[in-house]
Amino acid sequence: MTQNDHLMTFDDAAAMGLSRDEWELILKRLERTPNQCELGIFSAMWSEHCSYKSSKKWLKTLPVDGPQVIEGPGENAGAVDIGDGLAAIFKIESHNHPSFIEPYQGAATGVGGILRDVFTMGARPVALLNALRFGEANHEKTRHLLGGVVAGIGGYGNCIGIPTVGGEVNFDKSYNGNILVNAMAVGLANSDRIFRSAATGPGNPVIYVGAKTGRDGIHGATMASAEFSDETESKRPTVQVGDPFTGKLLMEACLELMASDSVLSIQDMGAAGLTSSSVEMASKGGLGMEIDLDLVPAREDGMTAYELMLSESQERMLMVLKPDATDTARAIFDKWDLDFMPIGQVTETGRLVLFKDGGIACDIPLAPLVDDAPEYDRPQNLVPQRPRLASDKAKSDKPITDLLQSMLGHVDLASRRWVYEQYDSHVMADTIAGPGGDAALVRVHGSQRGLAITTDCTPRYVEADPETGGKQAVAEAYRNICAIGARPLAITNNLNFGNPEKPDIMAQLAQSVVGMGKAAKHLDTPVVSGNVSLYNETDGTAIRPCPVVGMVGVIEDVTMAVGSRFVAANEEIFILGQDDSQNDGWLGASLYAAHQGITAIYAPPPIDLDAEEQTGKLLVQMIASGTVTAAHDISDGGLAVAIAEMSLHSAFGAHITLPTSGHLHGWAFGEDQARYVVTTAVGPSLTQAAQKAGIAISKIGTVTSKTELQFGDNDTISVEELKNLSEACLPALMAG
Amino acid sequence: MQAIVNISLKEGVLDPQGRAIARSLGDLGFSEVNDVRVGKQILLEIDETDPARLRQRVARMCETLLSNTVIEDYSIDIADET
Amino acid sequence: MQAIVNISLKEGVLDPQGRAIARSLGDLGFSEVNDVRVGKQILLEIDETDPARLRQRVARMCETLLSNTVIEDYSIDIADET
Amino acid sequence: MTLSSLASLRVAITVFPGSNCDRDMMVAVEQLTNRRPALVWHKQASLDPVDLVIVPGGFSFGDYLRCGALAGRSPIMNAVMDHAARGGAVLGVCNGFQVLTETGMLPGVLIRNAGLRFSCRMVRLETGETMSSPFTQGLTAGQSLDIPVAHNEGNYFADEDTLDRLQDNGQIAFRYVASDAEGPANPNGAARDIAGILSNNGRVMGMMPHPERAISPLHGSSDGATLLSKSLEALMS
Ligand SMILES: Nc1ncnc2c1ncn2[C@@H]1O[C@H](COP(=O)(O)OP(=O)(O)O)[C@@H](O)[C@H]1O
Ligand SMILES: [Mg+2]
Repeated sequence: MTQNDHLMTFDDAAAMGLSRDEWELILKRLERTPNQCELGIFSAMWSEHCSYKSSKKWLKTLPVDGPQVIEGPGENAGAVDIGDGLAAIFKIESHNHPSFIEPYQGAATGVGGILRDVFTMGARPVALLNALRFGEANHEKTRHLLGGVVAGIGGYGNCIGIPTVGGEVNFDKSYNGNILVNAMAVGLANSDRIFRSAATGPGNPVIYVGAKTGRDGIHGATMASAEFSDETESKRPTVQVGDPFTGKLLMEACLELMASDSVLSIQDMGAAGLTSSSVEMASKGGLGMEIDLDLVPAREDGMTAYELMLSESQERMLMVLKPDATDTARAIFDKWDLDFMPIGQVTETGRLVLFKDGGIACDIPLAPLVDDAPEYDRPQNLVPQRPRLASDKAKSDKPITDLLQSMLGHVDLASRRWVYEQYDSHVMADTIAGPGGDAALVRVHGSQRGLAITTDCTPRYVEADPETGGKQAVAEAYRNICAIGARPLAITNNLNFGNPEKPDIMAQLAQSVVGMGKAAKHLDTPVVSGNVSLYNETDGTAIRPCPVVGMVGVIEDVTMAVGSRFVAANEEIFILGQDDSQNDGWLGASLYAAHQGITAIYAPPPIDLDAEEQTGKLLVQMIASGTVTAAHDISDGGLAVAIAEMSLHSAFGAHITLPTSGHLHGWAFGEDQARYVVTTAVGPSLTQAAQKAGIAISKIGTVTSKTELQFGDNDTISVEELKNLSEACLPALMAG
Repeated sequence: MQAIVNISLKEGVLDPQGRAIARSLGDLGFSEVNDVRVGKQILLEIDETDPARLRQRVARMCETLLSNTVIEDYSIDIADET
Repeated sequence: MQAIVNISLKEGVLDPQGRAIARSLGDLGFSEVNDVRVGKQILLEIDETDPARLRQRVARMCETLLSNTVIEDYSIDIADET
Repeated sequence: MTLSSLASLRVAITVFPGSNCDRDMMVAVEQLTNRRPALVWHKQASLDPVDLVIVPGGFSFGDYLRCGALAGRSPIMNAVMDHAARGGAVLGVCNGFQVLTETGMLPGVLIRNAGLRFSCRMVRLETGETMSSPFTQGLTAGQSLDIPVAHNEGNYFADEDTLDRLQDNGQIAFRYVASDAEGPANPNGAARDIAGILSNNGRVMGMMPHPERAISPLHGSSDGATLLSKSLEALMS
């Protein structure tokens, strides 16, 4: 019998977010009524955030295997082989709700959390990225949220000394009341020195390390699994405060300890803190665990068992050590001035037993926490077929350069410099290409090898057609990796959606995962880790669906990579993936259409996975052989925007030949997929290679030493002018 | 008139800065220091002659901008108030 | 006992943060705000029962660590001091 | 000057909890001298004899209280001050510069960037007309160097008398000047565009930009390698 006499009722369970069925199931499994601590543990483990109850059915359909995969989903982060006996270990994670409540700390702790997931595996983190979505630029909260989130991301990453090398920021009114803050971390480890979380060896000591436990963020996993309303804003739990300084010490101490031969298993305390770490370690090992909560280093007096188990205080880890390694380990944590406390042991019982104040505070079987976690096949509505938008319907009489000015000067496309200059993007001195290009490129320390990393998603497309949008997120990430000359390896994903209990939202979730899976399988970029963030709604309005893809690729020699800027006058400009006959383009769900005020939803550009694969592979070869000197994938804003972006930060301009018939704006701004703009000094070799590979190619112009963009003979703008518009936008917004 | 706003972290909210300072003070030989918490002090020079109204306005400033009530508490001192 | 150390920027030292806050307050409609200066408030919990000695020790802490006398002034409040 | 001769140079790099450019600096120096510098932990109260101590960048002690303040009072800094008092050379970069001002080894203080934001980007420095110093004697006055900054508190501040004195004595080692990189020349509002200063005797230098992040064309500039290797060569002779 547990000591806590105050037994729970269904009302208590409901307040913790459990349904009637879930409550009944707990009673059945326990064969008695739980106390507060026990119920808290069930509710956390069965929360959407920890159990993936709405998404699991669909996540299982994702491809997770491949010769490059060392560790797929299921551990703290995924791991892929990058050659030389090294593994890239990476994951992305959301901190949407906390960042809306307290943008600086919410974003900072998001970065801290994802870094712990990566170094828990024994990897030294080498790069951070982030995918952000804010409300409309002129919404009253946007400035405050953008400023706070960016400062928070920088605040944590800069201090801990991991470069933030890339990411994305977009604005849309559907995020007015629910921003998205997704952080991705990538680390490196020796392939044969990867640490996992399954507890081993009954009798082995369970050790708590890091910062002390306080009453912060109690039951955060449950908060992340509920919709926002004015009511929840008032009963929200205290947000956690990040401490990057302690985070840095914890990272160094853990990596130092892992280099010795002491650690059997290790798990960070992320969502649901001590609960999820102890439950996951024990259950993955098929064992049990006993913890004396009186030994847990606490920051405050009088914390209850419930509070200790559900606190989400930051910078903490749980480890199982070899029995004779405790002294070695303690010395390391002492050196770094961190708490180190044996708090329990691994058992054979298959139960989680917690002691407090001399009694038993919790004694529950582990199996139901994990195996009986509910899994729902939630109903979906049929996704409506969207019509194709005829280019004529989006017609404007303006010259291309006028549209370029308004598009590049708009928050949708303007320079992100205001954001990324707040991130230390080159600490560790291995950043070869930081923010501002297609994929980031980070050298493997002490070698010529490089990791290419990107995050991508186009919510417009996902909203219009979830399956195509899911595919497109993978395809665009794939293109970004190929565009610098790297070979795509694998992905992580962050599925940001509204309330899955609504059939329309469930359809977005399910169908975009289907699309993502198809693309990942076809492009041989398996999913090795990820995160799901649901209930992104405020007062019943859901966000635009945003299944973010983070992709990692590898390049053998970083000196062979190319950027997206023009590099030399008189080089020829080609479109790879399009032939001379094309004189129109896909404007449905395009940025151009949005800027023409078209609000009806049209079909997004279709994805041809064969074309993506073939074109990407050819481009990587052409970069490796030195044939292609600069490359940029065509995405938001189409061809014209891609060309403009290639000139903006170069010392060159371009002269572009226009099609003589067809729909000029469709051609210039259409967002047809599987295309790149590339430059070369040896046009014939490139055309020949493309023809041989069966890839469409079309010469569209020449790089000029005159810093002007010339579209045909009568439509010209200075690069400087465009650049000023692009650079001025975010600073002006933030200056208010 | 002058108003002083003192902003401190709510009880229970981690104060990493305070902890680091406490530890350094200990290392420097100030072993009598048990705990340190760090807050902000904001001095406002305001065109307003009525203390009651001033207090009200400053409270509004605290709620809208100066303090983040999720993690911080604030208190207001009005110099010439009786 | 408790000691409170208030640290403020010396006169003449630019306070960009204060200026930015003043501007934001203006933007938010608090046009009566003339000037804002931001300082720190450090609360120390100290094992010491004699207020005079406490003040002396805290002054030492300020000189050695808590304030940078190139740009900052400090003042000490002792809660139970008469 | 050949590598092997630089290899007899003894360089130590201080490490505080929260330092994060210590490794980068070590790699840069090792690449230039062929000899790995010693890393010295903050709790160490003495230094073996060395030719140069480098206080690296990062967020020592989380930059809590004031940047560089807690590190400035650590045991190792007492040893570094002794080393400097004996005429030893000391280079502080970024957080290291902040630490040196906190100890009083260099005048003034580094306050929050005028823009109130962290600033990470390439800047251009111009070498000043300086007094004799190992850190500038291999460079010519007016020589420009492209080296990145990454800091939140790089806004150099001192009273006017101090600034005049620095200028008159030739203690202003580097100033920010305009370049074709995006943004204003001075990234942080520093008084008189000061990016780096020398001590009274020229043996101690603090600078905000990170030379260790500009040691190969892959970094976008090798000017940091120029600065470091000239300094090391000067210390050799
Ligand atoms: N969308 C997804 N796609 C693939 N794997 C996922 C996805 N969401 C979560 N996972 C995997 O499920 C596991 C649990 O994730 P999570 O609960 O976020 O871990 P943590 O406790 O470290 O925060 C991880 O291995 C994660 O990579
Ligand atoms: Mg984890």
